[in-house]
Amino acid sequence: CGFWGDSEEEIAPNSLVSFEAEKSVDVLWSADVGSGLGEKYHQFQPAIWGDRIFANDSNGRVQAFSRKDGQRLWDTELELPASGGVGAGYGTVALASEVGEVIALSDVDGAEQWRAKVSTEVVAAPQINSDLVVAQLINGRLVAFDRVTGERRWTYDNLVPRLTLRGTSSPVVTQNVTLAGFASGKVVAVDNAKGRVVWERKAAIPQGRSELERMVDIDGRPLLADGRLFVTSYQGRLIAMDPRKAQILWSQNVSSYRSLAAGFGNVYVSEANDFVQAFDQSSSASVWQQNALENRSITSPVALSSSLAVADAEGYLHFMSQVDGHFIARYKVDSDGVLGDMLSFENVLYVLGNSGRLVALKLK
Amino acid sequence: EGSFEVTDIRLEGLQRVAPGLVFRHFPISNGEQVDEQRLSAAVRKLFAAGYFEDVKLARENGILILKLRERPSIALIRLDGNKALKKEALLEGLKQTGLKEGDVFKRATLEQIKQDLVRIYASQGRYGAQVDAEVEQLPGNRVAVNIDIKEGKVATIEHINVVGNELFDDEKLRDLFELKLPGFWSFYTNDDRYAREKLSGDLERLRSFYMDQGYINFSVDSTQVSITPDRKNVYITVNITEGEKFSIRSVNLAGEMVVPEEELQKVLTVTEGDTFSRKAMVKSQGALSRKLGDSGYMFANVAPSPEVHDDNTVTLNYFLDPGKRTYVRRIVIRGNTRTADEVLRREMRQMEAGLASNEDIENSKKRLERTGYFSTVNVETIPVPGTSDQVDLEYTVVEQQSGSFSASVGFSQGSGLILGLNVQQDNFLGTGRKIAFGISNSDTTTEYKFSSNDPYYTVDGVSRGYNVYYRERNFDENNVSSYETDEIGAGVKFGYPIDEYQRLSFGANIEQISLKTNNTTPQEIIDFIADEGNDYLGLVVNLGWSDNHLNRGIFPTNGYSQNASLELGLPGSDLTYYRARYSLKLYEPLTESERWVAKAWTRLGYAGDLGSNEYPFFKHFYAGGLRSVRGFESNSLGPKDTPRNGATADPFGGNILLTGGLELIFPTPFAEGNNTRSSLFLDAGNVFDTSCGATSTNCVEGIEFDEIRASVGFGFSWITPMGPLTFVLAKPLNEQTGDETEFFQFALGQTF
Amino acid sequence: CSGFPGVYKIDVQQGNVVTQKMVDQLRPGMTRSQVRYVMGTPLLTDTFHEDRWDYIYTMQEGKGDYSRKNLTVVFENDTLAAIRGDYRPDTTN
Amino acid sequence: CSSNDELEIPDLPEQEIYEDALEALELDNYVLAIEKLQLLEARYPFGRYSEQAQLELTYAYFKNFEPEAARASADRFIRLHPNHENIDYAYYLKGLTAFEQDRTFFIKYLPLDETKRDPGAALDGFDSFRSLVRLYPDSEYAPDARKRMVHLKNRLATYEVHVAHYYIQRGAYLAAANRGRYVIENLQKTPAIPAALAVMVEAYTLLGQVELADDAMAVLNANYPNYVYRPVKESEKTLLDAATFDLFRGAPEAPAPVINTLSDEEAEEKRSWLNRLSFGLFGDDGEEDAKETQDK
Repeated sequence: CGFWGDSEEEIAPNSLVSFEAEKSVDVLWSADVGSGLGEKYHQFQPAIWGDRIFANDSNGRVQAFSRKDGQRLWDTELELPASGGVGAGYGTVALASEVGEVIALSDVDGAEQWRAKVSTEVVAAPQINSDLVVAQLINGRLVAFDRVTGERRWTYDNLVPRLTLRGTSSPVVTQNVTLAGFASGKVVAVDNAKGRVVWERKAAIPQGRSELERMVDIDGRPLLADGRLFVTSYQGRLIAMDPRKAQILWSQNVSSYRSLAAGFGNVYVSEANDFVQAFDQSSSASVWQQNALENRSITSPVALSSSLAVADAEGYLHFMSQVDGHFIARYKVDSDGVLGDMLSFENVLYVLGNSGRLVALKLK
Repeated sequence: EGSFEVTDIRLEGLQRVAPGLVFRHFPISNGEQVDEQRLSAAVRKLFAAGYFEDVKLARENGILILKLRERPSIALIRLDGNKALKKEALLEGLKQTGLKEGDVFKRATLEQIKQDLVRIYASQGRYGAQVDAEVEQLPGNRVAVNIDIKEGKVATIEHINVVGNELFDDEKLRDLFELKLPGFWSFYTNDDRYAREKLSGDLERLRSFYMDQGYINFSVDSTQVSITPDRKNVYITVNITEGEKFSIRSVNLAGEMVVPEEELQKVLTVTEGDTFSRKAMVKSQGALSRKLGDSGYMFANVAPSPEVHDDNTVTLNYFLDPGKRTYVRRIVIRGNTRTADEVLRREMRQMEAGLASNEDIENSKKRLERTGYFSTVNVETIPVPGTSDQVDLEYTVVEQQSGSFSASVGFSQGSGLILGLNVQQDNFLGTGRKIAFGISNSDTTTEYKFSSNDPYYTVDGVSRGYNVYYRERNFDENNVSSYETDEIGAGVKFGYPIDEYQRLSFGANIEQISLKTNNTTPQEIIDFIADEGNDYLGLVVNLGWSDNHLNRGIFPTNGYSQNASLELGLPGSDLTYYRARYSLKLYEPLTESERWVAKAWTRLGYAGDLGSNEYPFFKHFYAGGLRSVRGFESNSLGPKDTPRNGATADPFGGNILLTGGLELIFPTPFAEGNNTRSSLFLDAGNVFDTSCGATSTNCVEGIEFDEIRASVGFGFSWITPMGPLTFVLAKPLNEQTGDETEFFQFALGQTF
Repeated sequence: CSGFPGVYKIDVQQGNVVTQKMVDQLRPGMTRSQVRYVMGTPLLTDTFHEDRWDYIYTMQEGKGDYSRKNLTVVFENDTLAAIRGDYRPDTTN
Repeated sequence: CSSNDELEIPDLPEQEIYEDALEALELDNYVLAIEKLQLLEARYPFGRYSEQAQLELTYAYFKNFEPEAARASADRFIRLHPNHENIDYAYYLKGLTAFEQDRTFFIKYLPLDETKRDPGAALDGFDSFRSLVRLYPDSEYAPDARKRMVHLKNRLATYEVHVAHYYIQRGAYLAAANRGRYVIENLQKTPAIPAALAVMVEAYTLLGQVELADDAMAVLNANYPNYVYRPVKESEKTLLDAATFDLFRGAPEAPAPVINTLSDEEAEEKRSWLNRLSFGLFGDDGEEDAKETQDK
């Protein structure tokens, strides 16, 4: 064992599997989004609204690009430690900082509209609907601001355990209800008018003795698909619910801290041990499982036309067939690796890599 | 079957468990009437003891047969893959949960082993550890448990984020934390490893940081600790509200004033208008309860309750509940296996069967430390059970070598056989008496000396001491003007305290000195002998005053000590003279822990004749050397004599001594305990002569400040079983031609 | 001359401090624990005199003067029977 | 760097390990004996020899100057085998360890008067010996235990009297009386009893408690008729005494008798000629310099 700290044997990531590519990747454009994501495990995700895509780096620099050709439209330097990604919608782009501030910019020219204080750090991207900007704080609090004036409308508090998994799930803000998953393993629906609880469900029950064994964070973003609400939790379960009657339809024992994707009637999960698994949305049966990416710390899955894409810590994009999960393409997109969730919109995949490069690509 | 009488019990199937053990858990013995119900209860009890996998019962009319199948016991626990945590540590951890080699093996223990080990690793910050274990059969119904461990990486702290701080930036607040971001030293200090206790300690430090600067309403709203999925990095977020800065509107005392209020007010260090500080508030609270303790209220309770007003000011109320007057029943002294009890008890200011007083108890501890016989002294107040107003005191001491012992036998062509035995014991045989005797014989000196001092000739601390010596010295060798003396003398000395810190002393010596010269004896001495002859008998009186406020006998870190003395050659003696000396040592601690201390010292001397004869040169002051201006050879500074017959000029000393210095004492690296001392020093000084002999050539009358020599350097002193060992590395600053300097100086026997 | 002139001697205090207020609270028939509650635990309880507690107070000042006060409390079958010594309970109030 | 492929300790039968241990004990090779006995305890915790092995282990620790380990192993034996036939030996060993713990090599050969110093760990020895004597009065170790208890008790009693004498000299007479009372009430049947009574008499007299003093004197005379009571308090030394080396002071009437612990009851010793000459430094200073007779 070396003198400079004990060299425990790292749990090595699986090596890349060779396969016969069926599709190839066509990069439409790429742009530089400032000085990258830093090493503070930032899960920055770009946001799309209309034909624009917005992204930020870890020093608070927010930029807007045209979705078509990646041309930079505006660039605002906020000079503050950004801790979460950017949310966009209805003319507003919202960003949160490490020192407990939520900043709203106009999505036209990036000018600052308002700025509001919150009680602690925000690491998830604020979500926006026509009249609210909703931010989820790391201490289990939801805060809703008036989208235009920034005035605080309501807050909801959910008690979270002392030790949680790093990262917070972004809430799903519909027109009149906000659905949010918390580090306590609970899913909550809150009405957008007053912030009162509509319903609350336990997605996972903590087990074991130590604080580590009892973590049941919901860190991935809940997924609304075909009238069902899918929620995953770490060391917990994947559950499917009826969002109106708050009834749990089915559940599968799967541990994941990633967001979900859906397609071909399946719901796709990136598990904690980096397996990728597909479950039938209605019957909950496990359709297929892809284990070749074990220990490569993969990102949330994203459906792209007929394929399912995940990226990993070494910066490889892996495309799998949504039918049976076999590999159909692979492409190295960012040598610093990818951590944040990716976006797919109109058959174009947008990836913001840790080096700060935003890439738009298609499969042919 | 009803009940039957058991005539004998037979055990079958025993391999390793001792029969005695079976009978202890099987509550049936020969000659007892037993029935079905009692038998099954007994079997259940034996089974519950856990030594047997299966217990069957059979009966041959009176004889009871126990068919036993022993559970395997764990012969060996093999661990593999443990690098960071050694096998012993892990086995010890398992033992805590009752699992060790030789125990009985149960299926559940396997699962328990895995969980215990994972928890042990988690407590070391290795949250990613994975453990699996399986069982291997061994002959003789024993099993070995093989455990395979993947330790994974230690979770380091990636990010400490303080939210809500406007007045101080994150950087400043993070410095307060013991938990640190991975820094250069982190691999060594492990300060970047997350531990919940450390975090609560850090929050406490953060709270006192603000509360000590006036922010009474400061609060830590919430903290979040989160860990990355790969369990390698920990993120800590602390959310605070700073609140406003408060100042003190007024301070008042309430409750039973058993001590006059003005006296209590004097002790307070918080005053109106100060910025509020919790530390100051607590300090004054301590001062108040100590003051009450000084007048017998040892169990007094002082409760501070700050009253916050909305004009950013605070009224500080102290509620005093003195409780009952307390008395000391017994004073127990522990640890003095060599020093007699009386030697410690006589230093005590607190009496048994009397009112308890904090001040006296604390002062007694200081006086014990001041004796220098003990390396550490601790005192504990123990309430006497069954009473609410009596305590016992327990003083625990750790004895240390006080004094020195050196013996040397050698031979050098210069001075022939060298024999030296010098013993100086401050606590001779633990009687508290100081004994010193020395026998040394070389051709430059032959000396027999004996001195003793009993610090407690009377119970109040009047000391009485004697000394007697016979000395023949030839000063040729050791760089002083060369002449020879034969001296013989004896004397007595008394000292007595005039208050807690000051002592007066007076003594009388009868001295007979005769001088011999040789061809290199300098002119001054020849002239002196011409005027005064070379044989002197005299009665010399020594008057002294000492004022000692040091906090420790050896290696003090606080306080000062000064003493002045006057030596008089009384009229009627052959040589009449006076020799006055003054010395001062001042220690000022720089840190609360008193490990960094600034020291200033000075040693002054002035001497002269009393009319009828010249001041005796052999009573001159000298300077230079370990206890004077370091970096210069001992006694080498000051005027030189006028050599004869081509000899070189030697230092002649002078009747004015002017030395002093400054020191910075710092904690010795890599050494705990208080038996070492290192310091950086600046020394300065010299000796001068008010009157030079008519024929002297290199002697200048009066003090010349540009003659003052100075040096800087590093000194180290260590209390060894043989006595204090001191060495010094010194660099003279303004040496002049003819100065004899020494870069390295060493001595056994004195500390500085 | 008394020892050494001008020698600093420490004060030597022995025994319980007794105040008139305490003595006034004493009533005959009190139990031992009641007396102890009022007067405090006695420092002088002689082995051969089970039924007697002495609240003696002496102070030998370093400067020379010496003062001594004593209150003897006598019990009969464990209840306060008599008080002797330098204090008189003023039970008028 | 920790090579944890330790050599696999061969699986020796119980009998062999125990014999090796006994052999090591014979050769006074206590380190080896300890190793073997520990191995035996780990491998065969409930074996035939396990109880006896634990006793031998305690003995080996004691001989190997490991007082803590010896005490712990003796305690474990007493807890595990309450009705073992030579459990008295365990108590005895525990007492011996504590008794010897403080008498380091260096101190044994210094003319230090034990009764004036901290008894230290010897006190813990006292409790073990007492339980040995109480539980197993006819054990073969009881006589020696009793003797050591007496020695310890006498030493404690003499220590108390020394302290009382100091407090008389210091003028803290109530403290001296209470120290005397402590001996009477807690350390009965020791040779220091008369001296303790004498101290109480003197202290009560100096406290002006004439009645208490007379009663104490009555008890003293009744129980120790030929004990000559002499006050300890020396008159204050004066400047004159100091200057003339005490020669003209007239020896203070012979100080209260020396308490000899194990020797006869009331030996008396004047300040020896050598002591006076060496100004109280060498030889017997006549104060209660109890001789400590050779330990049988």
